[in-house]
Amino acid sequence: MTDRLPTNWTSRDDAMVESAIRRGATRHDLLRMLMASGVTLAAGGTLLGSATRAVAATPVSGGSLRAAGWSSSTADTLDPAKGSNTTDYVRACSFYNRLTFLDETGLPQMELAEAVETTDAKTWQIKLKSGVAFHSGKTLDADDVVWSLKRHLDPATGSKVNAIAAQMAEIEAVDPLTVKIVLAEPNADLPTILALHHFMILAAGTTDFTAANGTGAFTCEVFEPGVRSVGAKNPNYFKPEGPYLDSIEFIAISDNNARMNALLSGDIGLAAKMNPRSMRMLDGKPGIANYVTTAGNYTNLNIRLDLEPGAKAGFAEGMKHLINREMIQKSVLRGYADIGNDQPVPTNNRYFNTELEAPAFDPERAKHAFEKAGLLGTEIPMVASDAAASSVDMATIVQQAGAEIGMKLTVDRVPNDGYWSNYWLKAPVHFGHINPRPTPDILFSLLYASDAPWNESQYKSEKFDAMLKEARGLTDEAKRKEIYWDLQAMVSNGAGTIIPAYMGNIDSFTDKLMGMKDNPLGGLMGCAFAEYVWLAA
Amino acid sequence: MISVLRTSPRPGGTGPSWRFNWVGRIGLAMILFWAVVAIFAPMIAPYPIGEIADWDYFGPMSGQFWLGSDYLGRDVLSRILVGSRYTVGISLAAVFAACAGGVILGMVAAVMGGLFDTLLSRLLDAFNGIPSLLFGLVVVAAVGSSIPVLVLTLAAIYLPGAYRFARALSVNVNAMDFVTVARARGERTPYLIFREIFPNILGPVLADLGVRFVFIVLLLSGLSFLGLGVQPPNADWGALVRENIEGLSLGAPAVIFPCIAIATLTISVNMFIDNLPKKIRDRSE
Amino acid sequence: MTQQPLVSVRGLRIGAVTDAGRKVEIIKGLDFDIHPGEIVALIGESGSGKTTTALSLMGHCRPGCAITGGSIRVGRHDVATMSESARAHLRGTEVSYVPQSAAAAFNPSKRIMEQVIEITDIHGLMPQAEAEKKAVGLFRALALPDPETIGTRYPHQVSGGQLQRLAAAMALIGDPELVIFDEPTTALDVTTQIEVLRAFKSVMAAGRIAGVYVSHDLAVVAQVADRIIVLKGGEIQEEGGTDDILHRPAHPYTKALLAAFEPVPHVPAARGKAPDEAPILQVEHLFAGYGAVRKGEPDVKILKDVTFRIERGKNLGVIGESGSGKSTLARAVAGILPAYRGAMKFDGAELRPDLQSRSKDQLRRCQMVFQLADTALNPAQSIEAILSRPLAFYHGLSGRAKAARVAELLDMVHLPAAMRHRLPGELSGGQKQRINLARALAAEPELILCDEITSALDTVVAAAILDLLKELQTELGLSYMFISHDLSTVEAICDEVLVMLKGEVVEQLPAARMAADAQHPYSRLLISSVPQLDTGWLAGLDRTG
Amino acid sequence: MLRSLTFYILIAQRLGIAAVTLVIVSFAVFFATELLPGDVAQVLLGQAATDEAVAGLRQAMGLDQPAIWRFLGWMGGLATGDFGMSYVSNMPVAELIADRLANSLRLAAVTTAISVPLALALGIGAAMWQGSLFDRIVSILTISVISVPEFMVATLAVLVFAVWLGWLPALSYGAETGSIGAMLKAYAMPVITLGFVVSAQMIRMTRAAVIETINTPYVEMALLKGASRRRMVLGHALPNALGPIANAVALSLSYLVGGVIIVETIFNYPGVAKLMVDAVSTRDLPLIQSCAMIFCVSYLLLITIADLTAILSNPRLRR
Repeated sequence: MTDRLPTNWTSRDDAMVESAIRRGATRHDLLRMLMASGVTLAAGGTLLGSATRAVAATPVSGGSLRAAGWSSSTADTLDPAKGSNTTDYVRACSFYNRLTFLDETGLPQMELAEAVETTDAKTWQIKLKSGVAFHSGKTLDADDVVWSLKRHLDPATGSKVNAIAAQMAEIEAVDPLTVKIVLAEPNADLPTILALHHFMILAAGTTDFTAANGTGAFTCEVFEPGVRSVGAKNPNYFKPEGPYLDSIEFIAISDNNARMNALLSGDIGLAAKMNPRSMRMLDGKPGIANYVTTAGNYTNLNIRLDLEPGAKAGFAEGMKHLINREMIQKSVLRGYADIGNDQPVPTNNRYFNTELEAPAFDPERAKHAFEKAGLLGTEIPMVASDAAASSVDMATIVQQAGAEIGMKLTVDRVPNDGYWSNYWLKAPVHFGHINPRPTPDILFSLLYASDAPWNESQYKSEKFDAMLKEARGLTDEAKRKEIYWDLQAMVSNGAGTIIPAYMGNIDSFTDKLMGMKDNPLGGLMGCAFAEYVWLAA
Repeated sequence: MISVLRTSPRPGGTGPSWRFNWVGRIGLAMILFWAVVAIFAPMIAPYPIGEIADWDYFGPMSGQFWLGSDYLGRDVLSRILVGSRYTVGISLAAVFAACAGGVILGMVAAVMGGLFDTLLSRLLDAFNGIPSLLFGLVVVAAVGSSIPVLVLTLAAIYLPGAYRFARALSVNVNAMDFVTVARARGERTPYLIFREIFPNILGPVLADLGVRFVFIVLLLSGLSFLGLGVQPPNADWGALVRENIEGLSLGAPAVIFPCIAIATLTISVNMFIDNLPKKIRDRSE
Repeated sequence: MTQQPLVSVRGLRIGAVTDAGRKVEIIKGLDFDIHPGEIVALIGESGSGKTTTALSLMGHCRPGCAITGGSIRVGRHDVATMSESARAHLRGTEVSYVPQSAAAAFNPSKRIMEQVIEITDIHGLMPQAEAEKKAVGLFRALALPDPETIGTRYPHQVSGGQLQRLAAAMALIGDPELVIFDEPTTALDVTTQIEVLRAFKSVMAAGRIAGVYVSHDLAVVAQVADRIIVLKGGEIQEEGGTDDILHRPAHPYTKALLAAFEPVPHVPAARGKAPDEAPILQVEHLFAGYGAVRKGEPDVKILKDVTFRIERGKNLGVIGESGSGKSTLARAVAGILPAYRGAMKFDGAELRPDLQSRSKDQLRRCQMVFQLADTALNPAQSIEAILSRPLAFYHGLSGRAKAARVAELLDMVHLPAAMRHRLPGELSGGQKQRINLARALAAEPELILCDEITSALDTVVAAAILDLLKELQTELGLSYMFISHDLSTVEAICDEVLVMLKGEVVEQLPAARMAADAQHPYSRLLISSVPQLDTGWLAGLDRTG
Repeated sequence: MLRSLTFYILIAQRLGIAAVTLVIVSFAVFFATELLPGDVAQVLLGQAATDEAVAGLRQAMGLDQPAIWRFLGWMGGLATGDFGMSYVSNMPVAELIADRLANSLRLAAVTTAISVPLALALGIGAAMWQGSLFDRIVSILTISVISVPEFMVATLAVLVFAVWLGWLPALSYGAETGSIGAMLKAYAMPVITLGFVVSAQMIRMTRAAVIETINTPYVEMALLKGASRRRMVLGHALPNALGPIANAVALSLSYLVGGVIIVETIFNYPGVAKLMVDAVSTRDLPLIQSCAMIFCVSYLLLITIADLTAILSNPRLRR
């Protein structure tokens, strides 16, 4: 069976794999890049299908676009600190700006900042662009930046990046256009961190989030939580080149099929995150273009090493060999994914360890490991939920493989609702889903350090912690990469997190839509597409 | 015989007769067919239910996969056959639980009357006002999902309806003289409800049970949406439709056949009930 | 009557399909004629096919029935072979119908006038204003009160007797040649029946309209019919002029019908009474009613200050019209409807008003038998189960002893022992009433409260039940409290009679001398209203009566 | 028209019962929500919910007060017409609901306007020609519609009318609704789907109710007056079947407010059902309560209207 190619395996899958390798192989000196901010690097992303034409075409202004994401609710917010899904991020990117943003290769570029400078990676000077105005007409100054960053430290804000912001020990305005940030520990990744969607810059003292007062490319015309938001072109935008669209309307259609049908019937111009299975309908459809990227998010199977059965030596090893990665990649994700090697840095990240092999699918070896652990034949539930994308299907595949070697793994599907607070991180064997993060440091600190808030498998290693801290402060890129490669290997071998695949992202849109590019923060150009795309006449 | 119709509320008829017309027989035959399938499903299913037997998804009908393959490349025929166990079994259990609870409470309320009746009726009415979706969510969150929980949840959702129906019927029977005779004899409530009232509302209750069965089959598929469903890789028919719904645009048999299975079951239950011998149905008015 | 008959029926056969799918013939070849202006009575017991025959004259059969043979000529039409739409043209204009229960036959959601003149609208006979004028005229002719305005009311706003006359107006509005009266007075009280009969008779005579009068009551038929056809089992038993049938019956069945009318004088049980023996039932100042109870009194008060006693071995009759509270009295005594004031003593011991506080033995000793055997027997239980329950409940019998007692009880009410396997639905009305009685006997009671137990039965069957009651009394030394609206029944079985009006006892007198001794005007009215087997009775009644 | 006292008492009784039911439901919903694991602070923070972050947010939102006090506070506010503030979006609940409710009601109104007359006509027709070919076809169609899952009907409708034929928009909300024609077009798809779902039950119940009244003596009487089948059914049976029909219609329509979640999802229509689901998953108590109240009120309102229809159509009760 394995020698048979899936019928929907198209040439684009090979292209995707290639591109991932290319990106992984790209080497850059982070600090040098920082100093030379504003220098445009050659695009490393791969543009596929009809979207390729976008590269050559010259942008034209005008037109309005209605785009649809997949999740939206009354929790929708214009407060960037609270943003939790694509819809929030798309809105934030349209109405606000960050100090920095990430380009298609994952390098930080300057947005509201003129320059971000440091010598020791601990004390940072941020120079702001002058003459940037909020929609209200107020001019951006350092106080706005200080206020915008400091609010993440206040629990009452409910910020999603409270933990990341905590390292900013000192934030102060030096002069109206300069902000000084002192970190608790050196961290060379600060420019990348500041490119996170949550660190959008607001006018100081903003409390009303029923409308957005940002510096962004669009002004907020309509905001109905859970329904839609409409932005109109900001005539006073500080970037000379954008935006091209006259207006952008963003809605969410949670049902994949409905989203696809809305695109096919022309009710929307762009549908984000299509199910790979829909490609049979969308691929080659006249008037429709698809844009595929390796987004870097993944659904993983977590085995808590501090609880039974994960505490038994051999169980995690057995599971790593029991999970059929190829089948998950091909059957569940229909080829729109890269096979994962059980560590969180995805293939499109420049620190991806290309030499680390994914554990092979080997039921016999798994059986042996389970026997060693004394668990063969024990009934073990795997908690899965639609909240962790595709986890139920993955669990089914593991279960089936287990059944063949006499391992009674059962699928315990629980509701989406409350999954993250009730099962994730808590159940002995459960699935998780991690969204793309731009740096290995964020991923490892968040997920694998001994004190990591989301230590999914309760992996504890002092050596790991020490190496992570060392890398964080390093300004030597080669050395830093070496450490990250080692850390990836440590996690892959030692942690109980099985990462079978890095998922691809498919955005489908009318072939009139041009200018879409890759971004390490995920699909829709890391949610910032609105500012960069245009509609061909 | 005919003029008796005027004075007596119901003609007696002549003993139980189980004669159906052909529509009723077809309905019964289909129901029995699915019952047999449900019992022997694991023996006749060509593939294990969770096995991904094909790299292709939404495959067409073929010699290898009679009813095509599903979204993961699993055999649809096997999944429908095994799914019949869940759809038929759970729906039946739930409908019986709902009707048993509803009917007993309904009869007790009718016999006891007064405050008990008023309170129970109000309470169950209020329960009707709570969207079943919210109820489902609470149940899963509070006790998790398993087949018994599923059955009880479905039963709870349909209990107020069964209660209302049974109560209305029981109130009528309760007003009959033979119940008064029993009461005057000094009989207690359990005797009154089980021996005097129950046999006389059984017919319409059975008919009601059938209609509710159809709704439960459909609701079952809705609940799997909330995570309150049969655990994978097993799936009831409604869940099969839902998980393969994307195949609809491709005309995939994976979505069409589970629909046909649901339709054959529910339509045949309806045909059977609508054509029950008049003797049984007569009492339903 | 030598002219061409208005109606002539030849070889009429009507078949029916039972619930079980069996085909039966309910009318087995009838031949008869009706002449213009003549009123013919169809008489027979329930199931004799009299209503079916009458309805067939309009070409109508109830669902499940169909005309299977013969011809029915009405005027120039053969209704047996006509199309349904052609029959519709006939209905209301040439043949019209007065139903048994006008209360059920009037659409509750429409005003009376609209329904009365509907025939003129359906057939386009005359403009609405003219039709209403004509209807008012008919109301007047039928002696209805407020003829100008009664039409604006809804059916539930007028009395049963008035509705019955309104139904007649409805039938007459289209100037039919033939009117079918389907037991039009059966549901009415005797005093009302007189007025209705009188009204019918005068209108029919005035219009020279032919009529078919369906009834089971010979005395009523005697007042209105020119000719009588006696039906049984779908066949004509005897046919002849009213006088001939009443006075010179030829057929045994007709004779039995007439015999059931002969009053059988009650012979009081010859039984010595111990001087200090307590009455079996003693009721003093009893009040009872229905509805929500406020301040210890119910909303709807029915019984007011009722006092009486029944001596052991004696029978008390309770008579009165519908609404007089006689059934309520029985229910209050039985404890089904607890009295809210007053005292009762059973065999000298206090009888508490509600069931719950009576002892099982008290419950056993006083049994009640209901009017409608159909609803008094659980249709889902076999006769054996029905009779066994009191045996097990009161006497703890089981197994063979219980079975033997069931057989004995069936024998007591003259039913074959094999009947114990049947369901109530498979029994005739008379048989059901016997089972009903047997169930009461199973408790071995001392007092039986009989609530109109013969009212729903055919005359002959009712007479047999009365005989059975008497027989059982002699055998078992029972006492009966016998509730009825039918004076002759009460006369036949009771020692004393209680006359009730609006919840109160107006008079108590010995049954045997009722007609002679009654003092209260209401008692006298009641007694005089009972139809007699005499064609001249109605005409000879005192108009003011 | 002047009604007697008993009529007003009946109405007052119905309203009193409705009020009591509302209070019961409100309590039940409150306790149900409290039973749900996790609270709004945890949900808002999602994966970022560390203990300190949750505690801080709770305090900031006033969630550290005992639940019962928050509930009573909300009830108190409701008494003065204040629905409270949404925990999640920090907007007044009334404002959040207003638009959504208007959307839901608009959809419900269009569906009602089309499906009720259609269902009544089919149901009455089937009863009038009971046993005929028409009756059989209607019966089979209604059973089939009842038997097919709603999401199947909706998806199929989109596929056929929007994707393949391109006649109708796949999304109703935000589509061009300038003219009546455009509005009908925009609403066609959800209305078709909902119409299917609600009509089937109405047709069945209407048919049964009319047939039941056809078998009464007064309809037979009409037959014996020479009335046509049409007159018997429309003039005599129907007025008396209005009570049960109104009841069936009310029950079916009550589905249009709270039960349309699938249709709202597939057609991306912003109505109250979706709002409620959102509120439940974010544990936004004031919003959940308000939505539940709306469903309950609409349910009770419909049932009460049906009751009153039954009363008004019956002169015996009307007095």
